[in-house]
Parts: sequence; C-alpha cells; structure tokens
Amino acid sequence: MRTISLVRQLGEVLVAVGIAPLFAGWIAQCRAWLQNRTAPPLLQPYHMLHKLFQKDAALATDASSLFRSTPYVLFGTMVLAAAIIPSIATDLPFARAADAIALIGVFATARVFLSLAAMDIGTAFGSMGARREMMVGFLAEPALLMVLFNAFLLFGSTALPSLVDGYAMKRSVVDPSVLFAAVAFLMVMLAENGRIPIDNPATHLELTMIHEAMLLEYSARHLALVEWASSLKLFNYACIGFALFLPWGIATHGSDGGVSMLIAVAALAAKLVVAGAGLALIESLSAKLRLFRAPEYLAIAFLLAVLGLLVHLLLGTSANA
Amino acid sequence: MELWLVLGFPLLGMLLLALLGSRRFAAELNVTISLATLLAAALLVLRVIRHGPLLVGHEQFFIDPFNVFLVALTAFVGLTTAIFSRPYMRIEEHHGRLNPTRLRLYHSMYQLFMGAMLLALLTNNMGLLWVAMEAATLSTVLLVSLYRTRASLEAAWKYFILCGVGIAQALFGTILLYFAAEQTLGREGMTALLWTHLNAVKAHLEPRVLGLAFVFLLVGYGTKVGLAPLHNWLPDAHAEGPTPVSAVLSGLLLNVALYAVIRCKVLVEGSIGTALPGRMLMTFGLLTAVLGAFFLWRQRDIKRLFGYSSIEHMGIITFAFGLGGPIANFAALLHMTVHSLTKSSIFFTAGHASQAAGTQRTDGIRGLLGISPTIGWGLMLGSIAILGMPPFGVFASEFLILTTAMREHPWATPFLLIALGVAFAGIFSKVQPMVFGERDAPPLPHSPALVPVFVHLAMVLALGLYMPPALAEWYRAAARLIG
Amino acid sequence: MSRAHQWIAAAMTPDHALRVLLILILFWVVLGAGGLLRPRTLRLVAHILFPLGAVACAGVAALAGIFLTSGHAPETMILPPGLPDLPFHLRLDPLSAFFLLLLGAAGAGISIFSAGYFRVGEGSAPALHCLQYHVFLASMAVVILANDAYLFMVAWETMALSSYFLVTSQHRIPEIRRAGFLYLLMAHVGALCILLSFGVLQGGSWQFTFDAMRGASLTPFWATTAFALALLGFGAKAGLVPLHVWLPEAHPAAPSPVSAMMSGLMLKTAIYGMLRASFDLLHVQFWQWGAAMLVLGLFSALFGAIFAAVQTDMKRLLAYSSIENVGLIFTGIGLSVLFAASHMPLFAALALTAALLHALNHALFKSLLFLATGSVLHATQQRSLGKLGGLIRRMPWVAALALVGTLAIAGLPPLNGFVSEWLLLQSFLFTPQLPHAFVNMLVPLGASVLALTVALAAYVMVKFYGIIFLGQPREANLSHAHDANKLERLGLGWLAGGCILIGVLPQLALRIAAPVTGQLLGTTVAPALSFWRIAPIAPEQASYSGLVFLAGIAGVFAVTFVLVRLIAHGRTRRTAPWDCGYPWQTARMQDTAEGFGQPIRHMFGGFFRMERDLPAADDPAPRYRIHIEDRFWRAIYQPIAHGVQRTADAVSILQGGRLSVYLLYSFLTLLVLLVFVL
Amino acid sequence: MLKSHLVAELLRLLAAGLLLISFAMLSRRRTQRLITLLAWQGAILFLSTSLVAWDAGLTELWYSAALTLILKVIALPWILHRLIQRLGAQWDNEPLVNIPVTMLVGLVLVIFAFGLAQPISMMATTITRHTIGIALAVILLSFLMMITRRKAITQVIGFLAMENGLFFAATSATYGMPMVIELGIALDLLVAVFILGIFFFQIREQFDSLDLHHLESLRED
Repeated sequence: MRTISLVRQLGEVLVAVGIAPLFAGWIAQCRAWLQNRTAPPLLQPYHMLHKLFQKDAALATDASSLFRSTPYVLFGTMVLAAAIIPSIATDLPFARAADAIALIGVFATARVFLSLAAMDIGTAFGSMGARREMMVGFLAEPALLMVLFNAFLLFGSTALPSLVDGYAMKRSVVDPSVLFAAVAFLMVMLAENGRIPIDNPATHLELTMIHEAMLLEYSARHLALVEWASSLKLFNYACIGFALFLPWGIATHGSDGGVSMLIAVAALAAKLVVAGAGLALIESLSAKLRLFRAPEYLAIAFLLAVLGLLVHLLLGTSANA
Repeated sequence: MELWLVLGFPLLGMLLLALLGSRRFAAELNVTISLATLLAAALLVLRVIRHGPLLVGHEQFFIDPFNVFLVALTAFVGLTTAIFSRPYMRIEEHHGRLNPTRLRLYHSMYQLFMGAMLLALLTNNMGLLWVAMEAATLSTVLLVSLYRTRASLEAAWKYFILCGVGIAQALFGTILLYFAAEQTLGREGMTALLWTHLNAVKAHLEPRVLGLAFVFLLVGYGTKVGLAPLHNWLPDAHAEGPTPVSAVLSGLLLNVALYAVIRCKVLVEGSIGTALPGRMLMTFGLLTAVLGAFFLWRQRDIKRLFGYSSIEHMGIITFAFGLGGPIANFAALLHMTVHSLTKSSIFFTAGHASQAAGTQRTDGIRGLLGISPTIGWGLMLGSIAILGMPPFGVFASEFLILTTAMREHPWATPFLLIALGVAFAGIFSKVQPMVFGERDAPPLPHSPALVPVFVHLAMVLALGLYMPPALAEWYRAAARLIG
Repeated sequence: MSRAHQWIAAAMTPDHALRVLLILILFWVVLGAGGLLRPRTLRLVAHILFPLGAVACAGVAALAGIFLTSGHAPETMILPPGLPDLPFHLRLDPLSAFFLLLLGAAGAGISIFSAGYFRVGEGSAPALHCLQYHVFLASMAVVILANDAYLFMVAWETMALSSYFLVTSQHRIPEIRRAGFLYLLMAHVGALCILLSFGVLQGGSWQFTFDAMRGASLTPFWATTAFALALLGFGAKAGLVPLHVWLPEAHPAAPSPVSAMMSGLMLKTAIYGMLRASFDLLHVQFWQWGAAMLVLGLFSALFGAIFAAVQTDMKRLLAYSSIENVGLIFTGIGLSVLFAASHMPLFAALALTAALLHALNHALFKSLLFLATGSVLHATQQRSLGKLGGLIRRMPWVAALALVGTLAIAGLPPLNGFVSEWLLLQSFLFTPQLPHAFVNMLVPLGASVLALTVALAAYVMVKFYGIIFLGQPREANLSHAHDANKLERLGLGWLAGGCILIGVLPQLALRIAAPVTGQLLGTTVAPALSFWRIAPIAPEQASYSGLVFLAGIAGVFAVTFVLVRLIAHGRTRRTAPWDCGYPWQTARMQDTAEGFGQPIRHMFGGFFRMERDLPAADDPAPRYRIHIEDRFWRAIYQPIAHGVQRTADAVSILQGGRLSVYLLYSFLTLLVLLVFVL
Repeated sequence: MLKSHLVAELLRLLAAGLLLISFAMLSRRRTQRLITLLAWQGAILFLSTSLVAWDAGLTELWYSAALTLILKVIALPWILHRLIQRLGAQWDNEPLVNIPVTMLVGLVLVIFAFGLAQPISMMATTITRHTIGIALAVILLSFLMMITRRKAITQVIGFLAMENGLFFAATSATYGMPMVIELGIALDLLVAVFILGIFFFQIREQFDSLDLHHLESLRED
C-alpha cells in the first residue's frame, strides 16, 4: 500500500478521535436550543475530558484487571472502527480489514467488554445495566444486518468502501428500498448509542439507566476514556450512516489526493452538523420509552429493514437497471 | 459312531443320575456327562468337517449343515449350564428350596432333556422328531414344576397342556405329511417320513395336503417356539422353573422347535411353490416381535422379563426365515446362535442376581455392581448384547435382517423399529437400576460360577467382529438348504 | 535411534498416513486397557496414560493436517475382521481427515486436562474411566475412518456405549441414571434409523461398502427416504430440535472432560455422518433437502440460544448452547445443499466452509468452557449459577482462559467463533440469487434469525462468565476456592491457543477446509487473499483480517495506555464501591441467573412451559421459584411414552392367566390359518 | 370285494359312533361318565383298527390295534378311574360355556372339518378315506371340550380324546404310521398320563382342589 494512503488513514483516524466529542457537544447544544435552555459551551466535552484526566482514579477495592483494562479496550475498538469506516476517503489500508458485518462484530466486542466490566464490581445497578445493554444489543443487531443486506443487494458488497464507490459509479435515483433501510438504521443508531427513546444519556435516575448504569463505578481517566469511546461510537455510527446513505463527497477510489480530500472533509463537516441537529430534533420530539417497549421499537426497525428488502426484491429489476 | 455317542451319553447320564442323582457328587457327574456329550459332538463336528454331511442308521439319522452347528451349540450350552447349575443349585438347597430327591429328579431330567433335544436335531425321521419333541416337553414339565410351589405347579400345568395340545396338532400335521408322502414314496422301507427323501421329492408332493399339514405343524411346533399368540406358557415356565432350566429353555428348546418348523417349511415351500409359508412366518414373526416387546415394557419379574425378550427374538428370527433368501437365512441362523448364547448367559446372571437379592422382582434388585461386580457387569453386558448393541454378534444379525427387510419389504421395518425400540426401553430401564445404584444385600453362600457367562459373551463378541470361515460356510450352506 | 527417526519420517509421509493412524487408534485402546493393571491407583492413569493419550491425539491431528495440506490422494485399507462377506473397509479422504484433525486437536487438550482432573472416589474407578475414555476416543476416530456400513455402525454404537458408561460413572445418583438411560435410548433409536438409511443406500446391490453406495443409483423416492432417515439418525445424535431432549440431560450429568468430549467431539461425528451421507453417498440431489436442514438448523439454533439464556445450571447452559451451535452448523450445511442443488458450487463451497469451520471452532471453545466448568466444579462443588460468583479473584488462570472461550463462543472478533459466523452470514448474502421464487425471498430472513441467535449467544455468554467469575461471591465457602492445577491449565491453554490462532489467522483454517469442499463440491473458496487477509469470494465484496483487528486494538490499547500515563498521572485510590452511595450493598443484591433470564422469558414466553411461584407481599421469608420446561417434552415425548404404556396395558390382557383362554387362542389361530390355506 | 364293501360300511358306522361319543363328551357333566365315554372311544378305535387290519391284511396294524386295546381301552381309563377314586373327584362340573351353545359350535366345527378333509379324501386310496373328516372333527371337538371345561381332569380327558382322534386319523388316512412311531407315541402318551397323575396329587395338596380357577394367578397385572 502507498504511503499516501497510510497518511490518509492516520489523518482520518485523528480527525475522528478529535471531533467525536465535538459532535456530541454539538448535539447537546442543539438539544438545549430546542428545549430553550441556555446551551453549555460547544467545547464542554473537551473540558470534561481534560478535568477527568486530571483527577485521581477511585477504584473499588476488589475491581479486577478486567475492570481496569476495559476502558482501553473500548477506546481501542472504537478507534479501530473509526479507522475502518471510510468517513473521508475510501482507499484506506484498514478499510479492507473488515466489511460492515465485521464492523458489527467490533461494536459487539465493545459492548460485551463494557457489560462484563459493569458486572465485575458486583453492584446491583451495574449488572442490571449490563443485562439491559446486552438485551438492546441482541435486538438491534438483526435489524442492522437487514439494513446491510439491503446495501448488499444494491451494490453486491458489504465492504463499506465498495459501497461508497458503488454510489459514485451509478448516479441513479435513490432506490426505494434505501428509504426503509435508512429509517431502520436511524432507529437502530439511536438505540445502540443509548439515546432517547431507548435510553437517556442525561438521566440521573438509576432505575431507568442502561448505558450510564454501567459506568457508575468508573471515575477519572477510566471514565474519560469510556466517555470518549462512547462519543466516538456515536460518531462512527453517523459515519456508517453517511457511507450507506449519503456517501456524496467522500474521496472515492480513483480520485487523487489534495482537492478531493478537502472536499471530503468539508462534506463530512456539513453532514455532521446537519445530522447532529437532526438527532437533537428527534430526541427532543420523542419521549423515552419504558424498557419493556424497547423490543417493540427494535422489532419495528427490523420490520422496516425487511420491508426494504422485499421492496427491492419485488421491484428489483427496475432498480438495478 | 460319534453320533451314537452324542445320543448315548445323555441317556446313560439320565439313568446314572436317576440312581445317584441325590449324592453329593451328582452335580459334578452331571457336568462330566455334559462334557462327554460335548466332546462327542465335537468329534462329530470334526468328522463332518472332514467328510461332509452323513447319513447313518438306516438313514434314520443325519447331519447336514443346518443341524450340525445346532448340535454343537446345544451340547456346548448344555455343558455351560451344567457348570453354572452346580453352585446355583447348591445355593438353592442352602436356601432350603430343594432337597436331594428333587435334585436327583432335576439331574436325570436335565440329561433326558438334553438327549431328547439332540435326538430331535439329529433324526432324519419326522415322526421321530415329533416323539423327541414330546419327550423334551415331558422332561421340562417335570423340571419346571421342580419347586412344587403353587406358582411352579401352575406354570408347569399350563406348559404341559398348551404344549401337549400344540404337539398334538403337530402330530396331525406329521400324519398328513406322511399321508402325502405315501402317495409318492409308498409304504415300503419306511422312507416316507425321512426328511432327506421328502426333500428329494418335495416338488411332487400334493400341495393342498402339505398346505394343511404346514398349518398344523406351524401351530404345533410354533407353540413351543413361543410364537404369539401361542406363547402364553413361555413366560410362566421361564419365571417359575429353576434358572438353569430357564436358560436351556430359552437357549435351546426354542431353537430346536424353530428348527423343526423350518424343516417343515422347506418341504412345504418346495411343494406348493408359492411364498405362502414364508408370508405366514413373516406375519407370525412380526406379530410375535411387537407383542413380545410390548409385554417387556411392564415386567416386574426379572426372569419373566427375559422370557418375553426371548419371545421377541424368536419373532425376529422367524421373520428373518420368512424373508428367505441367502442373506436373511444366514442372519436368522446367526441370530439363533448368538441369541441362545447371550440369553443363557443372561439367565445365569439373572439367577444369581435374584438369589443375591432374595427376590425375582426387578425393583427388589439393586446395586449389583456393589454386591458382585462380575454379576453386575455380566448382566449389564448381556443385556446390552441382547439389545443388539455392537460390537456384539446380535447386532450383526439384526444389521443384516433390518437392511434386507428395508429393501425387500419396507412395510415391515416400522414394526421392527417399534419392536426393537420398545424392547430396548423396556429392558434397559429395568436393568440399569438393578446393576447400578446403591447396594443392599449380603454376599452369596457359595461363590457363583460365572465363567460360562463371560465365555458366552466373549463368543458373542467374537461373532460380532469376526466369524470363523468354517462356521460361515455352514451358515451359507444351511441358508442355501433352506432357500 | 536413527531407525526410529526413519520410521517417524516414513510415518509422516502421507502415503502411510492411514496405517499410522490405525496404529495410533490401537495405541489408544492399549492405553485404555493399560489402566486395568493398577485399577484402583490414580498415578499410572493420571501421570502416564492420559498424557500419552494426549500425545497420540496430537499425532492424529498432525497426520490429518499433513494429509490435508499435502493434497494427497485418498487412501483405503481392508482389515480381515467383520462379517464374512464384508471385511472392515477404511478410507482416509479429506472429509475424514478434516474431522480427524478436529478430533485430535481438541482431544489433545481434553486428554491433558483429564490427566489432572480425575480423582479417586469420584464415580467409577480411574482405570475404568481411562478405559472407557480411550475407547470413546478410538471409536470416534474409527467412525470417521470407516468406509463400510457395518464398521461404521459398530464404531458408532461403541461410541454411544462407551460415552454412556462415562456419563453414568456417578451412577449412584438417580438423575444421572435417568439421563444416561434417555441418552442411550435416543442414541440407539437414532442408530437404527441410520442403519435403515444404509439399508436403502445399498440399493439392492448387497454391497455395504461406501464405494458401492456411491455407485448405487436410487430413485428420487428412495434417495429422499435415505436422506430423511439419515437426517433423523444423525440429527438425534447431533441434538437437532426436536430430537435434542437427551442432550441437556446427558451432557451436564457426565464428568466435565466427558461433557467436553461429547459436546466438542461426539456431536461432530454426527455432523460428519450427515456430510458423508448427503454429499458423498447421496451426492446432493434436491434443494428441498437443503431447505429442510436449513429450517431445522435455524430453529435449533434459536431454540438453543433462548433456552441457554434461561438456564441456572452452568453445564446445562453450555449444553443448550451446544444445541445452538449445532443448529448453526446445520444451517451452513443446509445452505450449502441449497446452493449445490441449484448449481452454484462456489456459494455452496462458501457455506460448507463456514459449517466446517464452525464445527472446528465449536470443538475448541465448547471443550474449553466445559473443562473450565470442571475446574470450577472441583474448586467449589457448585454447579448452580445462583451459588457462584467472583471467582476471577480466586481462580485467575481459569478465569482468563475461560474469558477467551467466552469471547470466542460469543462470536466476537478477533477470535475464531466470529470467523465462522461471519462466513455463514456472507453465504447468506447470496441467497437472493437462488433460482427458486419465494425461497430466495424467505431465506434472507433466515440470516436475521441467525443474527438474532448470534447476538443472543453473546447475551448468554455475558451471563455465563459474568455470574460465575465476576461480581461478589454469592456463597461464603467460595472464598477458599483454589485455581486449577498445572495439567488442567495446560489443557485449557492449549484449547484457548487454538481459539486465538484460528481467530487471528483464519486462512489456516480455510486452507485445511479447502480440500474438503474440493472433494464434496469440486470447488473451493479462495483460502487467503494475502498473508493477513481472507476474502472468500472477492476482495471488493467482503474481506476480513483477524490479524489487523488484533494489531489495531492492541496497538491503540498500548498507545493510549502510554499516553494516559504521560498526560494524566496514574494515581489510584482503592475504596469501597460507590454504587450510588448505597452503603448496605451485599452479594445477594447482585443480578442473578434468573434475573438474566427474565427479559428472555418475557420476550420468548411462547417457547417455554413456566411454573412460577411468586412470594406474597407480606411474606417474612420471601422465596421466588421458577421452573422452565421445553414444550417438546410434553408435546412429543410424553405422548409417545403414554402411547406405549397404554398399548402395553392393552397387550397384557392377552396374558390373562386363564388356561381355557390360552387354549382358545391357539384354537382360533389354527382355524384362521386353516381358513387361510383353504 | 363284497367283504371290503361290508368293512367300509362298518367303518362308517364306527366313525359315526366316534363322532357321536365326542358330542356326548361335550354334553356330559359327570367326570365318571366322561371316562367311560373315553373308554368307549378307545374301544371303537380298537374295532376300526382291527377291521382295517383284517381288510388290508397288515400285521403291524394288528399290533397297533392290540396296543390300542391295552392302552386306550383298559390302561388309561383304569388309571383315570383310580385317580378320581383316590382324589374323590367324581363331582359334577359346570362347563364355562353352556352346553347348547357348545353343541352348536361343535356342529359348525364338524362341517368345517368335512370341508377341510374333502381334498384329502379325494386322493386317499384307503377304504377308510371318508372317515378322515370325522377324525379331524373329533380332534377339533375335543379341543373345544378342553377349552370349555374348568376341571383339570376334564381337560386331560379332552387331551386323550384328541389323541384318539389323531390315532383314528392315522389309521383311516394312511393305515397307521410306521410301527416305531406308533410305539413312541404310545410311550409318550403313557408317560404323559403318569405325569398328569402326579400332578393331580401335587395340585390338590397345594390348592386342595382340582378346579382350574385356582390356576390363574400367573398373569400380567
């Protein structure tokens, strides 16, 4: 592989790691505006991370090494995912290391580690959170897989770069099935990232927590890494969404270095801004569901994806033309 | 010459033991005579191997591939049973269920029984065959009623009446056979009842008469084979008689009766030229196997249990003979051999097991492995063998029978499957708790002689893995003979 | 010495592979018998025989591996014993070699572990264990090598028998006896079905060798009958729903190494048989076969996962998870048949590769986990999840190695479980191209069921690991649990190493699976795109690299760790857990196994028969009890049992004890027959 | 010629008598009577056998006739008689099925037997060939009797009657079996009766009755 692509890769990863908290902050700000609260400063997440890194870590007496290493594992997986997802350019050395299905695997790894760590101390809330997290996970994955199936039917590939390139090749109108898939993906994304309506990142009521309940025992640098990782996860999902549904602007395979890169970065920024606002809007418009409703919610997402599939198979010929 | 020895020793033994049967050394004498018989049989077998089939005594006696191995088998099991019965009967005496006079009766009747069966196997004369079968019945009736308890008397009585009536039917069949043969062979030289002659001219015998004759012979000898619904005497006799008798009943008498049926089947099939006799045997066989299996399911008496298992296996063998053809007949003969070896060894262990536990009820026998590993493993391995688990020989024959049936008569396989499955569940669910689990019994007063058990099982195992060429050749020849 | 070297060299050249394999198998039997020299003492068995057995296992695996990679032609051999016209035929071809590799690789780990595991006074005598164990191993190897129906059946039933005795080694416990009985019964009935299937397969040629069966031409009806019978027989052994009832009873009842053997290895012989029958002997003819296997497989997978999620006994949980994994394997096979029958050999090869790989992986991680439960059992005398917890602090070795197995079976990259599931999903992606309308629309849904199952498996495994090893010990006596001994660690380590190796370098596994697909389907997927990446169909379509995964995560881990150390100071305070400031936290307040089951029971209530008694509000000593039962038991098995019982009762009227009636029977029989011949 | 015609007539007469006796046995209640009838049956057998022997001029048939006289007319009835004297067992016994029905069934059986025997009679060469049907009928009737009676002794009598029927069949169809067989059969029969005798005493000392309903304990419960 050429050095230039390595540079790109590195650059992309750094960008991702760098602006992921910003994205989270942006969403928070939009939400605040929508609920006419005075918004926290845009860079609030960075301040928080900085502060957390300064503190002494308070660790439960019998926390095992699993508990301590989990934050690093989480961060590692998320960075790896960021490296795989073509957010700016498609020909990346890492991008070929895993297709979208494998990407689901990466997120699953992160989820399992976090849940195990949550159970490690043996507190009531920790294990409860772990259980709920895993439940949401096994409900979300089939839906996500169906979305990817859709993409595969369109472009005959599950490797994200190929998908993006595929879009670049055929400038046809959007396939009807994509609409269904997109909605399904959005719902899954909300669920997976612990947003309303499944979970509320801003809640302080332990009994309703899912994601937060697992972090109760973490503090200082560990907490910082976990938070960073989760904002990175949100960012990654957003990028997957872009790659699947709005790949315009991403520097595709053939395109040469400089200019296309700049365009790509600009495009990414624009998309993120819009997406953040959109997410905030959805979150403020919808109310949090009771936990027992979560299966129904995700079942709907699943059905939408399947519907997309069937739509494609029924109208398949015209769409492929 | 050897043939006369084979027939002579048991008769001599009967007389000797009738005189000395109550002495201390009677059991040893019994063993010795059985050993002598076995040796004579071995000589006979050697001779047949060397000179092939032979026909002696004014053609009244003969040896062909079909009966040679049955003779050997009968003599062998006779010996092992005698060996087993020595300590077994001592224990019975020790428990006060028998006294010397009864033992005398037992020993001499045992020898008479062996002699009668050998005669039935060796004779070429259908009439003599009938006489021998009747003699075997009478001797075993006395053996079954040996304990003189209500139950044993009842069992013996039923055995006597049912088999007597049956045997009477067989006599009528024989008369009809004679009648038909007379038409072609004439009365001169009394050849009209000799199987070899009948077999030679079977194509010319009047089919309708032979059809009738076969029905009577089938019902007659079939009663002794234990074909359902003529089997009712069998479980009672097995359960109430002394265990050695159960062993020889299951292991030998049923074989001999079936042997008679098959001899007749050969003639009749040759005469009427249709598959009717075969079909009859198949139907009887399936019915017997299935009914036997279902009877097994709810047994609570260990000896009844294995009595019914004998019924089931006789059904399978009969079915196989009914299938006909080289492979099925081969399998049937093999199954006869392994069944009698396995079943007798099972009865040996079952007998000692019930002695050790002081009851024949299956729920009273527990933890045999704890009481005596040899008894426990003997019973476990024996049951596994009889249930058709490889690498035991029973599986080899069932393998052939099932595969043949699957090709030739697929409709029959579900029944066989049901029979085997139910029998497996029925037997194993009883045997497992008897062998395993906690122990609760004192050791036996005399140490049991279980060498025969493991010798039998070893032979069955060997037959499952490797069959001596001579034996295989006999089986093949016999299979051809039966057609 | 040099002679020995030459001999070994000769052995390692593939053209003697079969002979050497036989010698090794014989060696197992000899080892087993060797134990009887000193029946009651442990030393001989533990320190000599079992390790030697493990070496033999490794040898078998090595030979099979060499055979597979060298691409040598199949070897056949005929041994004198057997039936008169049917001596024992043996054959070593890629398919059998692959499963021998599986057997040897996993068997080595289990044998080493067993060397440290068996104790005196637990169940039957050590020598007996040793004998049954090695006969079990040998019979499995012979099943895989057999090339005629009779030898196959003999080995097959010997396998069932030896494993039965191992299962019931603690026969004083009634439940264990019951489990053993159920197991042997199902095994025997299944074997009869297989036997009948062979009866059909020989096609009237009366040749029971597999070569003859390959040649035999069957009508579609007979071919399908043979297939159905084989599916019944092998399905019963593999624990395919609804023939699975014996599995969750028998596997937990056995001593842990035996459970590992049964789940890890014995189930695979059923897979092998299914492949042998449907691909090799019946050369797949109808796509309906594939559809049937696909449906059964998917259902078993989901069923297994759901039931595993609600178990409260750690070994039962693993047993149900075995049902799930077997379901996944059958799904792959079914898919492969579907493609093969529709003339898409490449996709068929992909699906088959996935199935084979998953078989191998399952052998590794399921054995690993069962062995781990064995160590836990020895350390705590506890099987119930409700009485375990926090063992990661007492048994760090077992915990660490079990974590590998847990992640692997949960299908997480970069471990082996993920690879096979990824391949399976990949092969599902091509189902829309099937030429059968509706099928190609419905099958994709299968993929989602698959995804659901896989994700559920992750849930189950978090429950398994979290409740056993993490959290606070739920019982006082757990505080003095001891870690596994050296031999046990070695065994666990071997298996965990296998999981990691295949996960990181899946191309190795693809390489050894390739000859098999080549043999059965005539084509293979691309084993490896480059030394670090696999792309079974085409690189631009989908590719995966376990190596990069590991490197990436590990690299970032290291970098962040260093950076954090540099930027932030690494000071840590040890305090009591914060737990939202709740001070009276006790171990009893942790989430329990039942608690973990609750969402599943809530969502999939239809699958279970539940008996639950909830405590009253004012109960001073509240007790919550729930009993889960699967519906098949009442739906299928109890009716059968009752039917047999009723029939038996009806039949027993025949034996009414009245002589006149008996005479009447024979009289009527006589008359009927007379009318018949008249 | 005339002689053989006369013999044939006589034989038919005797055969009819045999059948008649069988029916009488079905209808009789008193054990004593049954034994007498059994003896009569034997006597008829003796007569018919000797007639056939005289007609066909077969010496061995004379032997078997003599055997019949000794065994079936004198020995067995006498033994049975002594037995019931000793056992004090000359009670009435009520059959399980009431007598008219039994007779009716018997009638059907006779027809059936004739139907069966038809082909055989056709091809038989003996002058007695028409009596084969009757022999078969006698066998079946005695079988019926064994089924319907509930005393041990009556069953035995039925058994012996069946033996008589067989013997009659043998003589009428084939001028009797070879001598060896005849002897064997006779011996077996004698032994059988002795064993039965022993049994009666044992059964009575165990159950102090010869009623068969005591012998119904061995069954599947």
